[in-house]
Amino acid sequence: MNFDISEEQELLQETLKQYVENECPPTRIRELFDSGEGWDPTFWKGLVEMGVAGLVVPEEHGGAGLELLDLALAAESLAYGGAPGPFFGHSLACLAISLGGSDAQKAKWLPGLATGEALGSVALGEAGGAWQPEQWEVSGDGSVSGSKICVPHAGRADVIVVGVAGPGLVLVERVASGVEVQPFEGVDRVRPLDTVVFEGAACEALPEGAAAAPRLRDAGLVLLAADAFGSATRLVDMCVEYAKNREQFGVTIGHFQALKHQLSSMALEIEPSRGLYWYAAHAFDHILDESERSAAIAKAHITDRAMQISRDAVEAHGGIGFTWECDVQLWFKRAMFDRAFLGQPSVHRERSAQLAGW
Amino acid sequence: MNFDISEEQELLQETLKQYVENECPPTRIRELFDSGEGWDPTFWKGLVEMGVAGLVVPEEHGGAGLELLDLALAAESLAYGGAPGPFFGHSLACLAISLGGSDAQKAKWLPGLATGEALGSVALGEAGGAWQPEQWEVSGDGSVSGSKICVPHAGRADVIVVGVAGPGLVLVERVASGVEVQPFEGVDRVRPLDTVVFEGAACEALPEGAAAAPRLRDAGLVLLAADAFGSATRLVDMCVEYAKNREQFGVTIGHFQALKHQLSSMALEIEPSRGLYWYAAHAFDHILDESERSAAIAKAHITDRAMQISRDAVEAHGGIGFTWECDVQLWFKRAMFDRAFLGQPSVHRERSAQLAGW
Amino acid sequence: MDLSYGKEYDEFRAQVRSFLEENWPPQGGASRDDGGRQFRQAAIERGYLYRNIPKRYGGSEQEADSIAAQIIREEFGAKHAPMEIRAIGMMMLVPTLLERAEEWQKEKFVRPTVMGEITWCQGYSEPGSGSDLASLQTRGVLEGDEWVINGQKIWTTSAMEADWMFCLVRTEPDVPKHAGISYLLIPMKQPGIEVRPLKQMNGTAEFNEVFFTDARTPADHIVGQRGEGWLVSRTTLKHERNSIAAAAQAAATFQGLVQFARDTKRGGRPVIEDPLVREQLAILEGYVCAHEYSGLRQFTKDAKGESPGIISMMNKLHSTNIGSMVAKASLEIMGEDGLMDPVQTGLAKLGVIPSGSQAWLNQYMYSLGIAVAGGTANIQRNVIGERGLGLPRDHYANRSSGK
Amino acid sequence: MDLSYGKEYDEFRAQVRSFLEENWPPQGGASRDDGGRQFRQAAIERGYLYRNIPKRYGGSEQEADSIAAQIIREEFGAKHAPMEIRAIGMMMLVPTLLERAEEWQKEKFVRPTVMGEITWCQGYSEPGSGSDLASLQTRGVLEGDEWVINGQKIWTTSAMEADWMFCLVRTEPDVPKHAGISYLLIPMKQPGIEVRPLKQMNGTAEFNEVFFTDARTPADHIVGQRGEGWLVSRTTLKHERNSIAAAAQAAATFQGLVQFARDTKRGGRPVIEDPLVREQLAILEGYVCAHEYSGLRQFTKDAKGESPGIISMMNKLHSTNIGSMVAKASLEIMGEDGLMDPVQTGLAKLGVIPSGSQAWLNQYMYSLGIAVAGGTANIQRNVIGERGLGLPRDHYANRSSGK
Repeated sequence: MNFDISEEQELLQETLKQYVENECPPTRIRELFDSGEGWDPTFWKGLVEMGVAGLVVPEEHGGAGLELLDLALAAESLAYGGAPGPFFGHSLACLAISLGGSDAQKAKWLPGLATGEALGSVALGEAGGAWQPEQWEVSGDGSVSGSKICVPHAGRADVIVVGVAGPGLVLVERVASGVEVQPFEGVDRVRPLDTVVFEGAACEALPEGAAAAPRLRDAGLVLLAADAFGSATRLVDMCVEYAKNREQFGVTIGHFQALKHQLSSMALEIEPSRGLYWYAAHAFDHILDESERSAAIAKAHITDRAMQISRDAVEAHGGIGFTWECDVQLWFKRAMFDRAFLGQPSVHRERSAQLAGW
Repeated sequence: MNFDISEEQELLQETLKQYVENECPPTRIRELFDSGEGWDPTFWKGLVEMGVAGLVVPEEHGGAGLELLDLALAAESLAYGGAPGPFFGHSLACLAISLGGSDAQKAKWLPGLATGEALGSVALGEAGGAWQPEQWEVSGDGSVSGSKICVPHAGRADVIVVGVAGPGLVLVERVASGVEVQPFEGVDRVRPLDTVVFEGAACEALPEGAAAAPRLRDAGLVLLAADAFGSATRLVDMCVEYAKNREQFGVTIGHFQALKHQLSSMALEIEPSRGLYWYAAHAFDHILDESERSAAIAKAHITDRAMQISRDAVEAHGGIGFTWECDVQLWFKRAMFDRAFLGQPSVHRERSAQLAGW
Repeated sequence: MDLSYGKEYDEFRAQVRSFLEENWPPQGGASRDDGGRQFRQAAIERGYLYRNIPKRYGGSEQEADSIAAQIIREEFGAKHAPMEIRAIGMMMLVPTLLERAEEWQKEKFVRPTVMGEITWCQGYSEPGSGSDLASLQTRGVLEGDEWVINGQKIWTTSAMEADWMFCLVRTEPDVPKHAGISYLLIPMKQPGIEVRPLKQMNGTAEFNEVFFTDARTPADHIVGQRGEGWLVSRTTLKHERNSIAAAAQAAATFQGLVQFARDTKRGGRPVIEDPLVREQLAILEGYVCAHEYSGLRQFTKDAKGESPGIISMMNKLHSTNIGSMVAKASLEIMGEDGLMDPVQTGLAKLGVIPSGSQAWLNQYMYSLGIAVAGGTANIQRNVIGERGLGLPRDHYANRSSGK
Repeated sequence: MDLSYGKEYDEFRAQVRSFLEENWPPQGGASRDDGGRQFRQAAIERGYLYRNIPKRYGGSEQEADSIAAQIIREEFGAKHAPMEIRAIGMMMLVPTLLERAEEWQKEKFVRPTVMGEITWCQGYSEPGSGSDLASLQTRGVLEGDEWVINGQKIWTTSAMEADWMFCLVRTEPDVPKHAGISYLLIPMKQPGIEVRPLKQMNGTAEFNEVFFTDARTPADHIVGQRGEGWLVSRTTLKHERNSIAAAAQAAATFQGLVQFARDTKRGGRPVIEDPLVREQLAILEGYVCAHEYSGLRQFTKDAKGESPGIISMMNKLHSTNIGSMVAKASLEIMGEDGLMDPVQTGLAKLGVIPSGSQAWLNQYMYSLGIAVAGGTANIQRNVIGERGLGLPRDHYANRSSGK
């Protein structure tokens, strides 16, 4: 019985945290926020060199061949640091091709994705809250037509895994004709999103796409939960730090019992949920019959908690917490992304209720 | 514009509060709790002498001819004191006959009910959460058959207004054959309830019973809201009192900011809702098209708040708050009654949503 | 209980109506500005505006009558007629001047402020002095016949536009903290003052920081004596409180939220059909109605000249709580629109009901600003607990003298 | 991450199984009590029970191994075989004695306590000393060769049945409060002690009040020195923590709640089909799973000999919060059954999953008792904030020395 991560995994987390802290401190994140770029090629290059782009790509295709748990741990650390860039969409694209692709497709795309020469993304959402595979209406028989919303950094991706009715998942090259990328002004400026409109764009179905589509969704839910966990713990740490330094009435405000208890409650809301995303990630690779439900529970619970903690964090900082200059907003907006992407918490609670046969 | 009660109404409240405080202090309530009697003839007689039994009975039938607001204000004061007895069921019976009865029925019953010579009650609930008139299945055409649950002090009532399918409301005399009263062990021991099983019991329909039934329900909702408001404010007052007297670490515990804020939050949860029951009671007599919805909102909101405050009050008293000896339990259980009787809050929230056309 | 205003006010309402009939909108070719100015003047002469301001300073000097004031608001509002200028100078400074200032100060400042000819901003909060306001550090030193001011203020609304600031400044550094503060009136348009907008997380900037570097104001531009500033700043004049408006605003916002749930579709169906959303809205409606009726209760008490009691200490926190519930419900309703950037909609403003997801997103973040702007919730809870429930004073606040 | 116990424990589990195979249930005509006693003795000899108790006091004196302990619990539990007596004497007193007592005291008390031959109750809390336990007032005066004790204790579980009480008593009235307390062992069956059951709001009585009127115990029945009682009472022995069991209990209660929602009908349909109930249960499940996995994390850390960190300070409050959410959900599910008196069902107990409305009502009230029993929530929040997050110490608690 070992409900814990390994030393290698701890090292991965520590290394990534250090890297983000050094290479992309809040001052730099803020520059990206202000510029609207949401993309720091040098920062991503560094991650690529650390092997992050290919964490879950099988070793025979040049990746590290790790599991979803490793990917989720990386997501937590990157979120804690507030890291910008395409990690989320790219990782899901790697997973989709690994899970559902033909040998030829894997051989064609995975090596480049693993080394970061190519960038991948996933197009899952459709308007009106249609995030789940069974809700997709975009058609993908031979060619793709229809609109996908909230596609991470679609404008820079080389290949996009598109969720479609029927075959489930298809590959589309961004430069193909019939692919139009419309920038979307998203809330989290370090993880930009686009709307992608397909009009008869050439595509190639993943042979196992229909089975891989819900798996891909589950992996996405776990990564969002991990990201929200990292964001929430960062916010709690920021509040504690602030309470230890800010003085009013001649003492640091951490002396005030009301605030102290608010901070305790925030920590209590998030810390115990760490195991939720660990377990869901572990189940994805090892306990298949609990994978779907545990991913839904983790996403619903953690992203809800993170959103509430974000609001509490503003309050714990007083007026300054509400300003653009205060770092709270950077993670607040990250939490908003994590909460809404792939469907809000109540959607996944009802899914988990159904999966439990309630 | 006068969103306030009159001096006469203030006096009524004050008089009743004083009466309960003098004649039925917590020590006496506790005796009734322990004895399981739930009935103090002397105490009720005093209320009767003050005219409380006939508050809403028209003057021509010997009552005070007041409005639902006066009745609700009385309910609040009685609840604040923790008063035992049949006020709730008796008052609703008076209202039902006033609203739906024929002249003959009024002449026959109201004078005795107003003077307290006769005791009335109402049988509204049926098993499985069927509290609302449109859900009633007990038949009342000519004679009554079926079971009604949670009938206040049915064993002592002379006349019971029974909610039935079809005619809506019928009068049954408790001594009639085919009426069996089965005591029910209720949570609030000063307002005992019975199950009443009718087997072809003789009855007399109220001519306006079908229209009066939902009105009667609305009046009941308002009285429960008022009762819960009185209970909750009493609990808050008890907690504040305790915090001002109990010492730990060399100071009264009211010094601790965390507790202070909990008490502030409790007060904030209940005090602003006073107007909800005032308005609903006023609307019952004066703004008919808002009466049904405002009664539903008042009942849902206030009884929910009171239940939460009851739990908070236990916590604010520490371990002692959980004991039989502590007075908290007396009002805690009153709040449980108010919350569940006539349907729990979520039922009335959905009703109010439908009434609003959502 | 009577929800009409009573017969005795029927005639008053009729008078107000006929006044409006005659005077608004302005006849002939008067420009909107000129027309407004003339209309206001006429309304003042009839006793309809600036009712608590003495005539000699431009007001109409009426007996306090909350019902009359409410009728005026209703009728003027229905006709979109100009009302009082509700800027901070009018709301906060004028009562203070009337109570505390020297005659020449009243003459110089009250009438132009009332008339909107000069505008004000408030200089109280500092970066290091939030809930513990009396610890403020901005220094004023008397040099010859001028105060020389150095320091920084924050959360200053309208600092860009304002002509003057009423400002708390530490002028007596050697006495205990509350006793060392003076209340100065400082001209904003001078080289020693720099105003920087303070951008909020929703991308807009409604507040500013104000930096003083040897800023100056004449020695006699002080209200009250040196070191009396703290007391002066606590002055409030009895006036006709508008306790209905804030609650009505909450009700209007709530109706906007219901509309948002009707208009938003998920899976092709209006979100308002979702049982979870219905329940959330219904819970919220309980609070909103309670808030509205509490407003009416306070209004009634005010009109009777009675104290509304503890309920008047609860308004801010209650409305903050409602704001927070509204925000959460809106996020639930908007679904994946929560991924949008709120900035594009521009200003969120009190009094404007949002429409559409982005506006509600803006509201979502803005509600946080409201929560912290009106004194943080914890300060409000202290007030309810201590002044409302009579619990003992806070240990730390106790240690600082005064306040 | 590996949710099995690992190959290295497969053989150990096989050994435990074969031991059980041979020894439980007892062969031949042994009575249940005798059989249980013999079985326990055999299990101790094999090192399966009382693993942290030295052999000379009746234990099996094993190296701490949380996984082995868990396997034993699982296998013994599956066979309903007798386990350790988990009474308060075993859990709280024995570790203290082993660490702090004189040899003759260990010899006299440890083995019979371990074997269940003498039972204990705890005398810490007093009516006036709850969170501020060190302010306790029960007095002990040495008269000749006996302590004479006067005062009152409260919240004393099993006081009716217990043979002895381990008790904090103020023996040095003239020194600061923590320094004046001694740790005494007092026989319960004596004229100077009166036990009164303390009835709870749900009608049951799991606690007692204990009154001392010149109660007596020998002078040498003190653990540690005079005035060291506070320190002695803080002693905890390193042992195999059972962090899985509590979380598993929460999960089992939750499953019972789901079953309750399946079984309860409203309008003829199972309540579990109500979207509001589903949502409430699903929210709750998030907390319950988080609690369970946190237990597994702590279990793992314990097994590795590493500190679990802040999470170990959160267990009580997290489980109290869950209890409160369970209670609310149960009330929502039971509908008008909330009008019933909970008393009829008799004892609510930890470890027993309620079934039916009255049992859930009992649970509803009982959950309040749990909340206040384990130290009030506010104390827990202080601990998380101060020891967990490193925030400054509470001002009032700070003023009392020690603790």
